[in-house]
Amino acid sequence: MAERDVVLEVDSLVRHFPVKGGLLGRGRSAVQAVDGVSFTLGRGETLGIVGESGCGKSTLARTVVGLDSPTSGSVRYRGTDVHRASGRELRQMRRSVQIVLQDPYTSLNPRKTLRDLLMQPFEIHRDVLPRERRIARIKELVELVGLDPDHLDRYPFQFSGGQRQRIGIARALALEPEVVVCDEPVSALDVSVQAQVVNLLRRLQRELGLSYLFIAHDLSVVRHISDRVAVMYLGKVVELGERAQVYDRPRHPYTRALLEAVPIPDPVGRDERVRVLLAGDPPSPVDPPSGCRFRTRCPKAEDLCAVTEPALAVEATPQTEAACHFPDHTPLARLGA
Amino acid sequence: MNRRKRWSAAVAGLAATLTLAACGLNEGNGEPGASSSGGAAATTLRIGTTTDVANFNPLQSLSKTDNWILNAMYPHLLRIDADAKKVPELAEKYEYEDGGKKAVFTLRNDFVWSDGKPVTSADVKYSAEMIMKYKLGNVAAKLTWVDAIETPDDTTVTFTLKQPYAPFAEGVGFWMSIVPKHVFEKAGDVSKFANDSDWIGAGAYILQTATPGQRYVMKRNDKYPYAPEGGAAVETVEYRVYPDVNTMQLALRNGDIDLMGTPVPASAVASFKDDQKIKLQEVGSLGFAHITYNVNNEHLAKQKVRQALSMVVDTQSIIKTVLQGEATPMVGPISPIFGEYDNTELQAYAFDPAAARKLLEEAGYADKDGDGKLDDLKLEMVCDQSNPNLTRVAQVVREDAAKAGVELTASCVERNTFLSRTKSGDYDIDVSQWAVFDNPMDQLRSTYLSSNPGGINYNLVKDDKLDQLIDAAAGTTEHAPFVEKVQEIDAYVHDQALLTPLYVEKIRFAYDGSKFTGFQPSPSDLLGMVTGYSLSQVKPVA
Amino acid sequence: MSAPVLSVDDLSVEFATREGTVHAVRHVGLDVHAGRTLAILGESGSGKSVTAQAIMGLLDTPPARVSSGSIVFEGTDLVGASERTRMRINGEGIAMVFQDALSALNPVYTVGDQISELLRVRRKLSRSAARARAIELMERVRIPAAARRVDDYPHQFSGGMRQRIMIALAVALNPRVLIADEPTTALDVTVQAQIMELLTELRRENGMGLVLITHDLGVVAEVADDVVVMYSGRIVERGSVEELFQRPAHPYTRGLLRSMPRPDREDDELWAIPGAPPSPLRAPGGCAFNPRCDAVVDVCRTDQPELRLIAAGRHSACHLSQEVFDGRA
Amino acid sequence: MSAPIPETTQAVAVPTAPPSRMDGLRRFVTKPTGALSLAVLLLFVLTGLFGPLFVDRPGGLGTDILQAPSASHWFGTDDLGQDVLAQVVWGTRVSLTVGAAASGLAIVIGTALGLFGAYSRRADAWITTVTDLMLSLPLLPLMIIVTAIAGPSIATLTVVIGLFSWPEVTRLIRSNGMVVVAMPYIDGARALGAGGWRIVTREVLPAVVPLVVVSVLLTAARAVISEAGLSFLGLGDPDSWSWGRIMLNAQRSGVLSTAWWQTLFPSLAILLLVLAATVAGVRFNDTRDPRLKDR
Amino acid sequence: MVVFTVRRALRAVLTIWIAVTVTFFLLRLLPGDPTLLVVEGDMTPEMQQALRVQYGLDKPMLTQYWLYLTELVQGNLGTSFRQLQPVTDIIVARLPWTLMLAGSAFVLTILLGIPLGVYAAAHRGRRLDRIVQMFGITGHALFVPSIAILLLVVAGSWMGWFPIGGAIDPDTRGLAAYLSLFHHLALPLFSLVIVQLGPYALTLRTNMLEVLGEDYIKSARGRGLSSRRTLWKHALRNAILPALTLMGLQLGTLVGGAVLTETVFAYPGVGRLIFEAVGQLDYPLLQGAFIMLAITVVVANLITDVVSMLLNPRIRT
Repeated sequence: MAERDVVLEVDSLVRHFPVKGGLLGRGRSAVQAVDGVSFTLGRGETLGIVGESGCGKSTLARTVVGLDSPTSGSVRYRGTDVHRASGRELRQMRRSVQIVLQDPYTSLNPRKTLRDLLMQPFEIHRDVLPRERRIARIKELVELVGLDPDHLDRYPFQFSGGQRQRIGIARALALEPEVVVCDEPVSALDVSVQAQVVNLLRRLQRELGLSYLFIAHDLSVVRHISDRVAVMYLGKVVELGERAQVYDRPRHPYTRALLEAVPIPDPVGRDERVRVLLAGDPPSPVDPPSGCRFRTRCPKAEDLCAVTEPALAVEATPQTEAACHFPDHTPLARLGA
Repeated sequence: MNRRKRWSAAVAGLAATLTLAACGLNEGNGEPGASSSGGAAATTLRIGTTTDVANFNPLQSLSKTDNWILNAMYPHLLRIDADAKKVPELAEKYEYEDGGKKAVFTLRNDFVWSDGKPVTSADVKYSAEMIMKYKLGNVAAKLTWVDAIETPDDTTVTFTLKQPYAPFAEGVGFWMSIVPKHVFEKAGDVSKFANDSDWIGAGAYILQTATPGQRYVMKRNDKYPYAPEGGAAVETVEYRVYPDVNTMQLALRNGDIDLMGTPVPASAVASFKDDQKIKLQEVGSLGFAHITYNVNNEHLAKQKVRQALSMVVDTQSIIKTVLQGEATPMVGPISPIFGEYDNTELQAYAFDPAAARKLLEEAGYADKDGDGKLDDLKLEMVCDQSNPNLTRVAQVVREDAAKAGVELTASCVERNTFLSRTKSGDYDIDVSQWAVFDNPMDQLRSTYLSSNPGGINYNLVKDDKLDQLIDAAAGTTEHAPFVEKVQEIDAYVHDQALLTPLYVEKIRFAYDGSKFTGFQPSPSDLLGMVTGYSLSQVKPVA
Repeated sequence: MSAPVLSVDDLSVEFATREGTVHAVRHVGLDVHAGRTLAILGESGSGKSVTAQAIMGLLDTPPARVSSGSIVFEGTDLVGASERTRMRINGEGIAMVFQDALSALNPVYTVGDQISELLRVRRKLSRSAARARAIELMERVRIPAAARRVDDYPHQFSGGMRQRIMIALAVALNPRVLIADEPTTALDVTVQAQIMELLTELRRENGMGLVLITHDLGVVAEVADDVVVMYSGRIVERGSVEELFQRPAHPYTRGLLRSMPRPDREDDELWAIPGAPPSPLRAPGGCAFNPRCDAVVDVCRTDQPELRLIAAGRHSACHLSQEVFDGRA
Repeated sequence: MSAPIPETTQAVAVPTAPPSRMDGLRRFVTKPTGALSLAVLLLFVLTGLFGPLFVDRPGGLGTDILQAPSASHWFGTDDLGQDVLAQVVWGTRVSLTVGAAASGLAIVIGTALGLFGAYSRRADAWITTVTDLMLSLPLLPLMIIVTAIAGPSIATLTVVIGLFSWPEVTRLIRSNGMVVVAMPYIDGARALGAGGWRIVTREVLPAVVPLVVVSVLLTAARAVISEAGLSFLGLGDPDSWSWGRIMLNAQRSGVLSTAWWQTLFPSLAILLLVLAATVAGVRFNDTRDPRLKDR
Repeated sequence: MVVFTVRRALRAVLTIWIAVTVTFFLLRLLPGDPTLLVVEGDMTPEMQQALRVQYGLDKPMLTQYWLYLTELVQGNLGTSFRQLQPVTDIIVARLPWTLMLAGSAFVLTILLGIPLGVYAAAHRGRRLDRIVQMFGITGHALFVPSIAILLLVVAGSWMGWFPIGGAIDPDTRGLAAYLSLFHHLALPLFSLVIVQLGPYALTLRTNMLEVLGEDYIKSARGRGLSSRRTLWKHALRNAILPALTLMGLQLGTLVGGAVLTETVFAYPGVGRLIFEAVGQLDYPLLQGAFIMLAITVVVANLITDVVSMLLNPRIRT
């Protein structure tokens, strides 16, 4: 691969939420939602981020687009620190990094028509497009995402879930961003509709050269859309690499367990499938285990894991990096596949 | 703690709280009526009153309830009978000596303080001297000319006067409460003596317990000389506080009380007429309702302003409506009750707001900002909330005054507050009712004499000419010239418009006639049915 | 195959709403056999949960109403059965595991209270015996330190543990049929696998009939023996799991299978079913799937296809079911 | 004695259906109680506006004293011979004025604070604390004290009632504003770069406007009750007729038990007006709350 | 749990402090400085000054405030302008009556409201439910004095069922005293309960309906627990919490209602005291009465909170 054109750089990002408690309501402890995450995103590339609930992937998404501010670390869009930017830089950044939210049923103001919703970006950024050209642009956008331009005066509730997610995508694209963060964009949709939206996102990426940060808990969808995949566990990235590597030769025991847990929609040979089931639920991010955070559920954990935290060496190279003292190197066995 | 325990703990806590709140029920109320139930004699008479006792010191008390309770407890030299005649109480008789310069009271020897000590001339002397010393109450005005008080023996008191004054003995005899010297003496400065517990009295009833806001319980004094053979039938007199006249009326109908201490408001008289068991007792009036102007107010100092205000008071309509016609109009400060003293030639200020406004404009008031009100002429009118008739009058006068461009505010306040405000001169206009004037001379002296010590000169008037007229009249012993002089003062005060008389009310008291009979009412709303003498004569209906 | 424990026939449920009557479930029939897992596969609004609630008698009536059909459990028709009968069969005959265990457990009672209440009321156990049995049940569903955690409240457990407690409650009275309504949808994938395994294990151990309601083809493929596919309130296809996945006989089933991204494969473009599932209020005429169908013919827009037998143990409600089944359409 | 906003309005779901105003209004009016309450409200407003043009201002001394209701005096007369109907009609104006003005004041303060609290976490801590404090205090005694000192007048009553009525509004607007602020579409607007002012005024406020309408009605209803209470305690404007004052007059003149018409008719007026406003508020709230459709 | 209680208690203290501070400054900053009223009319400037010194009115306002606070902490609320007695004594003599009236109203409302609300929710749409709904909405429109006068005139006067005025027949002892107490309490109590009950029952009904739609109710029924059991055990316990919180918040209103009720029934509580103090323009007494009522309400609120907490494991743990 030629020199990567890095558009987004996340460096040692930390986001802790103070926990209410104590006599005066002052927090002594904190939810360590995101705890030292680093990665880069190249132009036209999709980085998939997977993990279970509470692993911090949504906080990461919100922090990247500026909906949340980091406790430490930085997010840089083409060299500009997203959270330190102000004035012109900030506006530019806002335009260039957009988000598609999870739930299309609640992420659109029910009181606004499709026209209002799509007009909103231009009202906030008045300098992007002169007033008289906005309607034409809105119609373009509507067609781009496969909606009917005659429906501009409809309210969100008059659209189906899939259509609403298309509206959300159109809105994110209105300001011609370079990076789109997709925060679980299909998980609220019906199974039969998910594929439409995934296909749309892929088409738009091809046509517009977008970079995606694609966040999901559904490993199948992530595999389908991503170039590279990061696996998060309790606020940390435990494995990061090219998707084929991650999916077929997972190194981290967590990645492995995660992949083995996913049911395969094919009954043939199901009784012969081997899977190592993890015990219990992920621990609370308020008080994560010492050393390696996964050690409490890890089948391979040893004393070392409780003491030393394994580091993840992140390099922009197409290989897998796993934060584990005892990484695996065998391919994932998938009988019946 | 498990769930069940928590529940039961919560319930138990709640129950405990409620029990605690209800604990000590009726404790500290003194001896209950039941404990002294001496058979049929254990009769309780319950009287409704609107206000609490503000002051238990009879030498300086003001409110009605104070008077009712304290007058029954502390004897007076004379009392007033149903025909407004002074008759003996503590004093057997009195006579003037030395051309009227000496008033000699002979006391009965059978009045005894409730601690067993006899009531003697020393108590009378002490009471009078304390009033003079500390200028207490309106009695102080009646004692102004006293030079010396002597007590030749235990049953004789001699007041030596600087000048002869005909109404002296009646005034002092009727008004002055006699307090036990041996009790009050210990307090030192009697003007500061609260006298709010362990009462020692010699009247018909002695106060036992006081629960402010609720009730005052008095017990029969078995040694009261005027009680009928075998003692008063009513053993316990209980005043219950009903701050609202409606609840008091309902309580009477309901049988919660047996007598309303305050007169029935004119508007409610009709409603009692249908009630079989409720009896209405009409008594004569020794007082009258009036509007008084505080001349210390820069506006009210002007005669024209006062006259103009008199012209916005529609007394005829007020009598017709508010009093339902049950009252007599009057002109000038002398009530028609006093017959010949009333100057019948006086013409009332006619009700005419337009003319009143003209008069005010003559006095220099103008409506420059065109809001219909004369500029700067704002006055506060105080009245007693517990008198339903007068609160309504105040409202009517307020509206009529507005027609003449005068902005009046009506502050109808709780009775004790009203009394303390008028007493301290903290008002502009005062709408009130005199309860008792036993003679015109005392009235004029009490109300208009500028030198009046501790008196009831609510106008706060200091008018040399008026002083001279009053003094001259007081010194006049011959009847005809005396009447003439009183009439002259009547006319002068009327012309000065120091007060606007409203009416002489027909007073009616309501009581449960199915239970009690034998009241010995006295004229006036202050004395009415509840003098110690009257209560001691009450009998239960068999 | 033995006689079914639970047999639903021609069940229709409608809801009265302000906008009109909604036919949430129409003419649904299914059999549950002891020791087997029946999966009801469908998307939101397909009527699968309403069917489950109708079986349990948990629908709010009104607005809901069972307008036709029967639900026969061991010879007793539960439609129109008395509250007594219902309460006798619920829990002991048929039990249910809900999707969101947090909201399905009473927040103000400890989990021990909730389990032992059931045992005391239904099994007349003493307080201490019920508690001991509650701990046993919690251990059975593999809750660590059950004896200690029996006095904890639902909110003190993690999602997976709560679902285990929900299952413990459901199996406390050894029901003959266990209905699991999307039991793992709210859970993470690693926990999901544990719960599915637990359910399967319990089914095997107790010989229960398990009814698994889900929208997840993967889960169906992993655990079901028989599958019914529901779309817009109707059963569109029925068959054993292997056959149904191998040879779908309804274009909807086929589309679903094709559009699933798989974790073990990489595809460039997914197959997509166009459009969206119809609202239960405005189902299209004819076959409800016709606007989205890739094999649609004229008759689909006018006539409602019946659920027909197309091969041994295979039913499909499509005018072209045979063609689809044979791969010709 | 302020009535609480019925609980039904507190758990308002953000409607997923569109806020088609005409639709809501139509549904509102087609409900019999909704239409009836509106009609009653309208009747009172008309009486307040035009009644005094037809009925003389009660005042002075009449000749018919304490007359029971009759053809010449529909509501009877009081102890001054004044027509109680005239007093009630003139009192309508004051009750409506104070109710509307005080509720307006409370709404403005309450909505502003509520929205501010809903949006700004930092401000919220203070706003909730103060609101809860205010709510938990016995406000009637406080209003009594303040009115007594400030000197009773319509302006005093309005300001006092208004200033002590906003916490209910704040609580309502805040709790619902919080729901709206937590909605992902607010994040959507923020991600587009919308500022706080824009979000509050363009996204949150429109969402709570129906609630503000409900709140206006309910707050006004409570204000009318408060005004009547203060007037009944003798703290009303002595220059204006008010329903509470009519009852106070009946009490002061000692005719409570006999002249029942003097307390009955103002009581009925209070009951009807407040009931109409409350019902209108509750019904209006119901029509826009989709969850209540089937109840 | 302890932390919760302590935090609530601190908050209660804060509430009281704010109430005290607000009234203190409100009374002194409003036009018509009430402290001037203590100085009687015709006094020389020297005497006025002496009085001002005596009452501490010559000091800067913040000093006065500090003095007031320190005295307050020691239970001293100053001296009544009119009655010349310590305000605390006057109020303490009246407070138990108000506590009993408002407290019984609170308890009775809950005791009656629970079955009404539960029953209405369980039988949604039936007659009793409709009555509860109507009553619930009408409750907001009831003017306490109207109800009180109605009860006073009809039940007290026309029918003569209840005594009028006062709180107890002073001559009764033991059981008779309790009976007399409740006999006197009945009418004021009912006029408060009538106003409060409907809205409370309606609130509970609404909460019950919400709870009855919850999965855990369905789940309980799915386990074969009877409807009665699910209703009274599983649903009620959850529905009562928000209703209790609301009742706590309504305590201030309840006390406001007590002021009006006591006025009409001549009940010797703090409410009537306030009415009298308004007539007397007795500001220290008014201020003291308000502060005492505020303290009462805040403490009652605290108790309600703690009870809620005991009933709600989610707060407790």
